[in-house]
Parts: sequence; structure tokens; C-alpha cells
Amino acid sequence: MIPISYYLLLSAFLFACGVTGFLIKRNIITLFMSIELMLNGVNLSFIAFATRLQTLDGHIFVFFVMVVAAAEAAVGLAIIISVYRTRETLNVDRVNLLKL
Amino acid sequence: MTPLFQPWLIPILPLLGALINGLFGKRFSKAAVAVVALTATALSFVVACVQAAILLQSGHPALEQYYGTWIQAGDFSVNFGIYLDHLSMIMMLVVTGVGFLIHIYSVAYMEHEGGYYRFFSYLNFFMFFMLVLVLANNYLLMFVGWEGVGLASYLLIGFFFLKDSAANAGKKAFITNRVGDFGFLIALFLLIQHFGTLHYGALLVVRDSALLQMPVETSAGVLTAIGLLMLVGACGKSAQIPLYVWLPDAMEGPTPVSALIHAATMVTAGVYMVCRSNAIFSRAPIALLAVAIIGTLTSFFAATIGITQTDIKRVLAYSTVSQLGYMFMAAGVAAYSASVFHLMTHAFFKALLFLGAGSVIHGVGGEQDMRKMGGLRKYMPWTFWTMLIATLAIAGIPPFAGFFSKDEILWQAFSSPHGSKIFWAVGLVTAFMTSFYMFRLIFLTFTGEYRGAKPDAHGHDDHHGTPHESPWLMLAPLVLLGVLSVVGGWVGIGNRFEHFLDPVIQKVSVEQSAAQNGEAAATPVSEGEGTESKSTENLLMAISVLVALGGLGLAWFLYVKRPELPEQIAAGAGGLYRLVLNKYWIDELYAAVLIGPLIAFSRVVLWQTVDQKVVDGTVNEAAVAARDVSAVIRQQQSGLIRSYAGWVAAGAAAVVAYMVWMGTR
Amino acid sequence: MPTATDYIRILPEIVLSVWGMIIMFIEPILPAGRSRKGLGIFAAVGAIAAIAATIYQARPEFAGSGFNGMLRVDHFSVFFHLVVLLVTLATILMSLDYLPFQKIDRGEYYALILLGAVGMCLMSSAVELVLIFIALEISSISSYILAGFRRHAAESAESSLKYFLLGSFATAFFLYGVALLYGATGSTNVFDIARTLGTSPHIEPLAYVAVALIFTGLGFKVACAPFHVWTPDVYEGAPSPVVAFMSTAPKAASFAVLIRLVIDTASPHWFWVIWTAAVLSMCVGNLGAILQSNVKRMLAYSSIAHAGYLMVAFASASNRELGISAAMFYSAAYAAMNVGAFAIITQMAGAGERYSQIDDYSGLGKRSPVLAAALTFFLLSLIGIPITGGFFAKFYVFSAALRTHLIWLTVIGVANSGMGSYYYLRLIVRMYMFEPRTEEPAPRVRLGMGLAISICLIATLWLGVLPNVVLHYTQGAPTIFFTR
Amino acid sequence: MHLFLFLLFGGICAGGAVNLLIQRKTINSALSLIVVMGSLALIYLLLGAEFVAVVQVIIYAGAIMVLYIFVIMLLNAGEEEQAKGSNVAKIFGIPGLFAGGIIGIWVLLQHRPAEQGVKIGALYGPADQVGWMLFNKYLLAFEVTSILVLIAIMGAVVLARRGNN
Repeated sequence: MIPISYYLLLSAFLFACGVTGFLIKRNIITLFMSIELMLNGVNLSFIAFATRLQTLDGHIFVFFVMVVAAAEAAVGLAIIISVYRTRETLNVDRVNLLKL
Repeated sequence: MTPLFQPWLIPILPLLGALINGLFGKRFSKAAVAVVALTATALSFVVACVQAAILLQSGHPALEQYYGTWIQAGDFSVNFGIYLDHLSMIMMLVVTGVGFLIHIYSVAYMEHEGGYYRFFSYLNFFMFFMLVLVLANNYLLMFVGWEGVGLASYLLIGFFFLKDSAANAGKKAFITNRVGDFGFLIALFLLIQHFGTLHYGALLVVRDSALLQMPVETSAGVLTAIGLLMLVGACGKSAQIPLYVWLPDAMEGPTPVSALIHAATMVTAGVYMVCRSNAIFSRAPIALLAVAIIGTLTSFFAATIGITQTDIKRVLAYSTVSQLGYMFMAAGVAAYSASVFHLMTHAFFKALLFLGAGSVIHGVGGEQDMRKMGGLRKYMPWTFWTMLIATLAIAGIPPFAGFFSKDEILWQAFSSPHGSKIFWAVGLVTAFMTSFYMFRLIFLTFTGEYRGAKPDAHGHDDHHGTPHESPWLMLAPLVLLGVLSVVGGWVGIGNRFEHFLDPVIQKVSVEQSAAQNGEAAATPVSEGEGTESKSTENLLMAISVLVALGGLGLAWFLYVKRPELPEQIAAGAGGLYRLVLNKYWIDELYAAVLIGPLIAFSRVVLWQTVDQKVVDGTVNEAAVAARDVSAVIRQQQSGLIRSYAGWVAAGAAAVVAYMVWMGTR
Repeated sequence: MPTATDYIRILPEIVLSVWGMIIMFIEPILPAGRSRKGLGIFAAVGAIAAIAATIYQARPEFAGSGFNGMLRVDHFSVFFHLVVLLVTLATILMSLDYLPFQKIDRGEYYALILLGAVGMCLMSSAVELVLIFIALEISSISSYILAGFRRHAAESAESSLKYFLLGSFATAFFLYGVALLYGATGSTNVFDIARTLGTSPHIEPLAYVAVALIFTGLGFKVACAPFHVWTPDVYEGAPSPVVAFMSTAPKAASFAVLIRLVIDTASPHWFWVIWTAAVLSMCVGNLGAILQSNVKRMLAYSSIAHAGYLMVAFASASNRELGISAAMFYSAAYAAMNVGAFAIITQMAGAGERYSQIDDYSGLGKRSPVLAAALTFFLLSLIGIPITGGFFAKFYVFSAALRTHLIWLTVIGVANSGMGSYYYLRLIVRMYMFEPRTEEPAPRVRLGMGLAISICLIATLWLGVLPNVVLHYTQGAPTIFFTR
Repeated sequence: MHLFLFLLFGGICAGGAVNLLIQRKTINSALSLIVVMGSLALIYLLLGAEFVAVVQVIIYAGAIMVLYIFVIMLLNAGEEEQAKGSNVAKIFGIPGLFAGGIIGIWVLLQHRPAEQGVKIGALYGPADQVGWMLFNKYLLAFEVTSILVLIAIMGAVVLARRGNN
């Protein structure tokens, strides 16, 4: 018997780690992984709430989030490859052709 | 009502002309373009005359026609419709009539310019919007015309000159007008919010309309706000302080455009709007006072600047600003009839002046500096005589048109319950200056010796050598306008015009005005004369005529008798010193001591400091400030994804913090 | 089990999906060098078919919820369907000659646009957060890909990457908000959530966090400040027709979602957030645009400002009927004029989109009077000059704001729209008052482009001169909005 | 027992997340993400979400992360380059994050539902029930997902394809 808040706190922690990662990391792929981390945090929230509410809708939602994450991963990695081909870098701070 | 002369034809005909010329004009010959444009305008004028006759015979205060719903939003609706009463009738006749004459003039004037068809297309386009503005039956439709004329004016100022100054002038006109529109638009929103309609009929005329029923004490807040905001709009369009900056610059446009838009019609839209909204202004004394003060200040201020200008069109531009100030002053003392009367006569003589100036410029090969003219009387007599008539009219010398309207304004400023002796006195001084700088223009341009480039010795370029009279196509409108400038004021003899607009004007009922102004206002606003005040009126009339003659005399003295004087006076203190040293006669000394400082003051303080630095400067400073902020915003677009993410995260945190704070409070 | 009526309720989506998939299948069969224009025309037919399907769907007997309350067909959804589909049609038409010209002539482009439109359409009719989320992702992911479609150009790839990374980042916020909302209310259905939030005496703080996070996610999609930062970069780099598409259709759809969520979960706490976002967006957009030298970038800032005007309508949603219908009308007007402006930018872009600086438009009035006149018209509409849709939309929004007593918001808004005229005017001045840089006439307008521009012109003019039909329709939307 | 398991897996999970941030090498970050996902799957099991737990391992840890690692290898993403930082991210983002985090924690601690806690496997969420819901209530969402996947496939092909047309 542990409070549901524990799970929620863990999920918030994961989400915050994801945001931090997005803000401090340089590598585009790592940035993208940070987003996955955020999504994982969200998923944990869904499951925790589903358990509390005793409904399965949260589970369904997580399922869809995973599908979306997969789709995003496919597209995102393709975009990263496309950028790498034109710019020869994976450092996100060097991708700043468009500015001001 | 004959089916042939439907009122909707009045605006639609110029629109048709504009479309035909705009779409197919490229393939037309110049003559064909001119025929299309002139026919459209002439027919529009004819229909307007028929409609005016119908209105006058019907005996109704107003005729209204609906052509379907434009907007229907809940209980708020706006129709397409035409509202014809005495006010819009005058405006309509002036716009179509003067517009037609200026079209004729342009046929010859624009002969050698490129983009002939575009010019006429825009000109017709302008006529369309102007007629929409004056004939609209509600404020929103009026606003459509309002914006449309601004747009057409912008097109006409800028489109023919691939030069920076024209582009900037066009931009300035547009932006300044947007500032005014900002006020107008908010006034409209306030009207919708408080009264739920924008139709003149429902808002301003129907006896039990919410607006007219409003007791003055409670209405003051709302109506004052609406009135002041409308004044902002009117200031933009009619070039009043502080939004007049664009009008002198607008003189970059072709001269017929200046005559039509920047003298006779568009710039009077603000006056029209104030007069149209007289029901609002009469119930908002503070707003009305603001109108009077702004008008008086503008008329004085612009006249002093007019004294110093040397560009013939700029003199006329400042003179226009000044005369518009007169109209505002009249409207501000609730003498709406006088205001519209002056609007009408001003349209005649100012259009004539501009067209005459155009003829002069045309005749001397594009020169606009009066110091390089002179003696043109013998080269272009027609232009001289017509312009002289117009100048006599604007100076207020009887029996020319301007005398009647100006006298009426001064009398009303003096005697109206909303008026004041101060307005009258300033108006009188302005009249003096007006007379002075206008005759200065005449003398500099037409008398003395020709100071421009001498006929070319080598024989080539004979077109620009000797000044020459303009073709008859340009002179005909001048003559017609000259006739109007003489007789146009006679309708005002015996105070006939004074009551012409009475059906339009919503008097504040006696009990309302009593509550507002004590028993002083118990006499209805535009009925100022009694038997004993008749002698006062005659006295004032005599004074103003004397003042006008005084201005004439001074100008004659300075520019004909002693043409070297102004140069020395303008040279400032040094010149003044020499004047005294040279032991001139006492009257010359008098002129130098009184007029010299005035001219110096108006040149240095008013024109170079206030006009160029403060007012113009404020506009420019605002632009610079906007650019600075823009640069800061630009800096934030560093192009770095992580920075952007930082903004998003920080924004999210702010929203979360706010929502939680609000939610748990 | 879903009934036949249920399927009619997603008929436009079905039509779009089928068309998209057919294009996907035909594309690999076509030989490599062959022009894909036929596919494009086919896609345009698909868009028209979807419009027809929407009109059929709009009959009263099909109104109501379908698929176990997942989506809902009403005036509101039909309206946004039409906006999205017309934008889709115009985009496809303007791309017909753009793609081969830029050497990116691939059939997938059309398939992506059609399938992306499926997502946007669903966004406007979905009333279940799961479906909203998936639809949002469909529209976003297709936009990410389309932004990078000129993949050999570094700017395009960068634009795509920026859009993708930041978009996913914002989506994660949105999703977290959805999760918390689910936890706070126990449901993912918009109506249930609204009822819970509306009736429960004590709303958990969690719900506020949730709503704030959802606002972040959607605010990003509609590019309102402070979540606007991505817009200029992405618009500058993406292919012009794609910008026309993604600056209007997904935005309109996101606004539809925002309306459903904001209005339904209406709480007074929303108000200042939206107020601030509106003011910030208007100011940042209009001020930011002043110094821009790239037309696409300038219009990107302008789109931020317009998102701000739209938020003004949201802020006046305390009078629901007025606020919603003003927001709907504005979305439509903005879509018409903005797509039109970008159509002409597409036409002017030249190989590799080289000609997108303001200087490149010098003397366009001489080189190509018709194009210049059309662009002028769209810009005037963006400024908000009467007889254009832009004027009326602004007028309606601000009068709605004033009627709900938002005097300061109105004043700031109207002042901003005055300030905004400056930079649009700059472009007009360039076109007419400067000498052209080259004497050669602007590229010839092909049929598809001509049709696209005509659609936008007619729509903009129609919304300005005869707004009544649309207005009547938008006013019908809110009345049936709150009854399930 | 429940608390112990939670702390164990939660600790591993949080440690993995932090490690992702600390690691300089991209591949190490990816591996720690896999650790996070694996331990999350176990936490899902604690919450009784067995279907989700399985899917988490198969889709996330299995399919998606394999894709990541593949791309990391393909692009030869080695050690992270320390270029000039982004000030905005530091000045606004991080403090904003902290502020948001504190508010979030506060809110979550406020969040005291009526039932005080959860038991292991309190909700029985077997695959058949989830599947039933998926094909009834959420049928439309499920179908629409296919469009999403279609777009993703097409996008990947369009963007990553070699060749010059």
C-alpha cells in the first residue's frame, strides 16, 4: 500500500529530466531521446491515474502514445539523417542557419 | 423616381469607370480612357443633380434607400444603403461636380505622363469611395469609404513618381490616417456597444433612439468618449493638429490630385463626419469644445506656416489645413451649417487655386518655387484672372464666395452659445494672415518680372523655355470654378444657408440643454440673430472685410511696392537692425517691427521647430522606437533550438504558476 | 458497432484517406522521370470530393456524436472542415508547377497533404482527447515532413528539424496536461471533463496544472506568444506552398481544438492567460515584423500577430456566441488571405526559393501588374482595409471584445493593427515605387496557380463584401455547441 | 513489499534518467534510456498494467530504441561537442523548470485521493480487456492510427531516401 503520489512524483521527475535534457544537451539525437523520456514520464502518469480511477482508458492512452512515439521516432530520425546530410553535424547549436 | 436615375448609380458609375479603365485601359487610346472616365463622372453628376432635385421637391428631411443586408450578427445588423439628406446632398454635389471639372482638367494635365489609364482609374476609384463615404446610411459603410479614399489617395500620391519622397509621403499619409482610423474605429465599437446600431436613421434621427433619449448628464461620459475618438479620426482625415503632417507632404502627388483629394473632397471628410454626428457632439460639450479648440489652433498655426513657404503648392497645402481648421472651428461652436457652407465654397476656390497652381507649374515647366516665378500675368492671363478671383474669395473679400462663409463662421464663433470671443479673435487674425499669404502668392507669381529660367538661347527645349498659357481644356474648368467662386457664396445671402441644414441637425431639446448649460443655451443653437444683434453682425462683417483688405495691402506693400523688404525681414535680426539704421519711413518701421518678428517667429519657431521637429519628429521618433523594439525581438530569434525550448519551458512554467496560483487562491 | 451514420460522420476523412493511399500506391509505379502533375490533379479532385462529402455531411440528420462519442459533427466541425479542405485544395493547386520547378516532384507530397488534412479535419470534430491527440500528431508529423520536403536545401532540412524537435517538445507538454486532466477528472471526453469541472464544487489544483500544460501545447501549435519562437525560422526555411498550408490549416484546426477545450472547460482563470497571450502575440508579431527583410519571415511574424487577434476573440468568449463565432470567422478570413499571399510568394520564389527578399519585389507592379495587384489585395486584407475579409474579421473580433467590455484589449488590438500596416505597406511600396531589379517579367502564372490565387481572392473578397452567409453559419455553431 | 519494489525500480528508473543527462556519449545515453524503459515496464506491472508493460518492452525498448541505436551507429555520433551554450535556455528555461517542478511537486502532494494507496495489481488490466476496448470504444482512434503510421512510413522514405531527382 503506497500512495499514488509516489508514482506521480516519479513520473514528474522523469518528465523534468526530459525537459532538462532538452535544454542542456547538445546532440540532436540525445535531444530527441529527452523527448522520449518526457513521454515515458507521461505514460507513467496515465497508468498511475488509471489504477486510481479503476478504468482502462489510461492504458489505452498509453498504447496510443507508444504508437505515436514510434511514428515520431521514424520521422524524427529520418529528419536527423536529412539534416546530417546537408550540414554534416549533429550539434544542435550549429543548426542555426535560420535566425534573426 | 425615374428608374433611370437610381441613387445607387451615383457611386456605382465611377466604380464602373474605374473598373473599365483599370482592366482594359491598357489597350485603350488616351482619348478612349478619358471618355470613359469623364462619362462615368458626368453621368454620376447628372444623377446626383436629379436626386438632389427629388430630395428638395419631396420636402422630406431625408430619403433612404436599402439595398440589402451586409452584416447580420445577432441583434446587430448593417445594411447597404444610401442616405440622402441636405448634408449628404451638398457633399454629393460638390464631389461629383468639382470632381467632374477636375477630371476634365486632368485630361490635358496628365497628357504627357505615363500610366494615363491608371491615373483615371484611380481617380474614378477615389470618386467611388468618396461617394460611398458621403452617401452611406451608416457609420460602417462610411468607414469603408473612409478607408477607401485614404487608399486611393495613397495610390494617387505615390504611384506616379518613382522617387523616395513620393513613396515616403504616401506612406506617411497612410500611417497617419491609420492613427486617425484607430480612433474612429473604437468610436464605432463604442456606438455598437452602447446603442447596438450604426445606422444614422436609427441612431441620430429617430426621436426615440437610445442616443437621442440619453439625458445629457448621463450621456456625457460615453458620448464624450465617442466624440473625442471621432475627433481623432477626423483629425487624421482632415489634417488637423497634431495629425496634419501628412497633408503638406502629400503635395508630391500630381496637382489635379491635390486639387480633388487634398483640397476639395477627401480632407473635408472629417468635417462631414463631425457634422453628420452633430447629434453626438451637441450632447457632448467637452468633445465639441475640443473640436473648436483644435480647429482654431490649426487654422492659426497653419496660416502662420503658410506665410513662410515658398513652394506654391505648399502654401496652398498649409492654407488648406488652415481653412479646414476654420470648418472645425465652426463645427466646434455648433454652427454646422456655417461649417458645411465654408466646406462648399472652399471646395470651389481651393480647387481653383490648386488647378491654377497646376496651370502655372505646367506653364513654367515644372517649377514650383514662387521665387523663380513672377510676371506671369502677361504670359497666362486666364490663369491669373481666375486665380485672382479665387484669392479674393479665400481672403474673404465681398462679394466673392469665401466672404459669405467665412463671415458666417466668424459671426457664429462670436455669437454662438458654444462660441467665444477668443475663437473669433484668433479667427480674425487668421483671416488677416490668410489674406496676406494668398496675395503674397499672387504677387510673387504674377506680378513683377519673370525670375525663372530665361528662354533658351540655343533654341532647343522650347517647351520649357517661355512660360505659356495652358490649353483650353485646362482653362475651362478654371473658368467654371471661377464663376462658382464668385457666385457660390450668394446662396448664403440673407442667411438662407444658415437654416439649410436644419433638418439634419438634431437640436438638443430645451430641457436637455437647460440642464447642461443653464438658460444661455435655451435659444436653439443655430439661430443666433435677433434684431439688435443684427448691427453687431454688420459691424463684425465690416471688421473682417477690413482685416482682409489689410492683409491684401500689406502683401502689396511688401511684395509689389518694396519687394526687397521681405528678404531683409526674413534675414532676421540683422536685417531688422539694418532696417532701422537705414532710416526707413515710419510705416516701414512699423511693418518691420510687427511683421518681421511675426514672420521670423513663424519661420523659426512654428515651422522649423514645432512643425518640422516636434510634430514630424514625434512621428519619426515613434517609428524609431518601434524599430528598436523590433531589433530586440529579433535578437531573441537566435536560431538556437535550445533557446527556443527555453522560451517554451519558461512560458509553460509561467502559465502553470499563474493557473495554480489563481486556482488555489 | 458503428452504424452507417457513423461512417458518414467521417466521410470526408475516409475520402481523403482513400485518395491519399491511392496516390501512395501509384507513385512507385510511375517511372522515375515522369511528371507527377497528374497525381496532383488527382489529389485536387480528392480535395474537392472531400469538400462535397463535407457538404453532404452537413445535413441536419447527420449532426451529432459518432463512434461512441469520439467525434461530433456540428456546424462547428463542418465549418473548420471546409476551411481546412479549401486550404488543402488551394495548396495542392499552387504546388502543381512548383514541385517540378524546384525538382522535388514526388507524389508523396500530395499524399502527405491529403493525409495531413485527415488529421486536421479530425481535430475539428474530435471530442475525445485520445482522438484529438492522434489527429494532432497526424497533422503535426505530416507538417514536419512537408517542411523538409526540399531536403537538399539546408534551410529546408533545418526548418524541418526545428519544427520537429520543438513540436515534439510541445506535444509532450500537451500530453502531460492531458494525463493530469485525466487524473483530475477521470475522463478523456471533452464533454465529461467540462461537466466535471463545471459542476464540481472543488476543483483539484491538478486540473489547473493540466489546463496550463494543454494551453502550452496548443499555444505552440497556433504560434501565440510566448510559444511562437519557432514560427519565423520554420516558415522561412520551409517550401512556400507548405508554409501556406501549415500557417493556416493546422492552425485553424488547433484553434478549433482550443475553442472546444477553452470554451468547454471555461473557467475565469483562463481569462488573464489568454489576455496576456493575445497582447504579447500582437505586439511581438507586429514589432518583430518591422525589421524583417525576408518576405516569408515577415509573414511569419504577421501570422503571430494574427494569432494574437484571434486570441482576442477567445478572450471575449465570456459571451460565448460572439466569441466563438468571431474566432471562427477570423480563422476563415485569415486562411483565405494568408494562403493567397503565400501563393504569390510561391509564384515569385524562383529556383531554390532564391527570390524571397523584400528587395526582390521591387517594381513588381511593373513587371507583373496582375500578381502585384493580387498581392496588394491580400496585404490590404491583412492590414484590415474595408471590403476585404481581413477588415471584417478584425472588426468582428474587436467589436466582440468591446461588447464583453474588454476595452484595453480592444485598444491595444486596434493600435496594433494600425502599427501592423507599416510593414505590409513596406512591401506594397516596394512593389510600386521602386525600380525593378530585372526587366524580365515575372514567371508566367500557370493554370493551377491561377486557380489557387483566384480561390483565395474570391474568398477574401466574399468574406469582406458579403460576410453574411458565413457569419450566419458561424453564429449557428455555438448554439448547438454545448448540448451533447 | 510494494514500497520496496517501487523504491527499487523507481530508483533504477530515476538513476537511468539522470545518467542519460550526465553521459557525454550518445550511445551511453541511449543505453540508459533503455534502462529507464525497462524499469518502467516493471513499475507498470506493479500497477497491474500487464498489457502495457509487455508493449513497453516490445515497442519502446525493443523497436524504438533499436532504431535509435541504429541511427547513432549510422551517423557515427560519438562524443558530444561542447559548443557555445544557449543563454536563454540557461537563464529562463532552467529556473522556469525548477519553478514548474516545485509547483508540480506541491500540487502532487496536495493530491490526496480518497483511497489512500494502491495495492500491487490493484487493477487487473489484461490484454483481452484492453483489446476489447480498443476495438469498441476506441475503434476510430485505432483506425486513425493507421493513417499516422502510414504518414510516418512515407515521411521516413521521403526524407531519408538517397538519390537526386
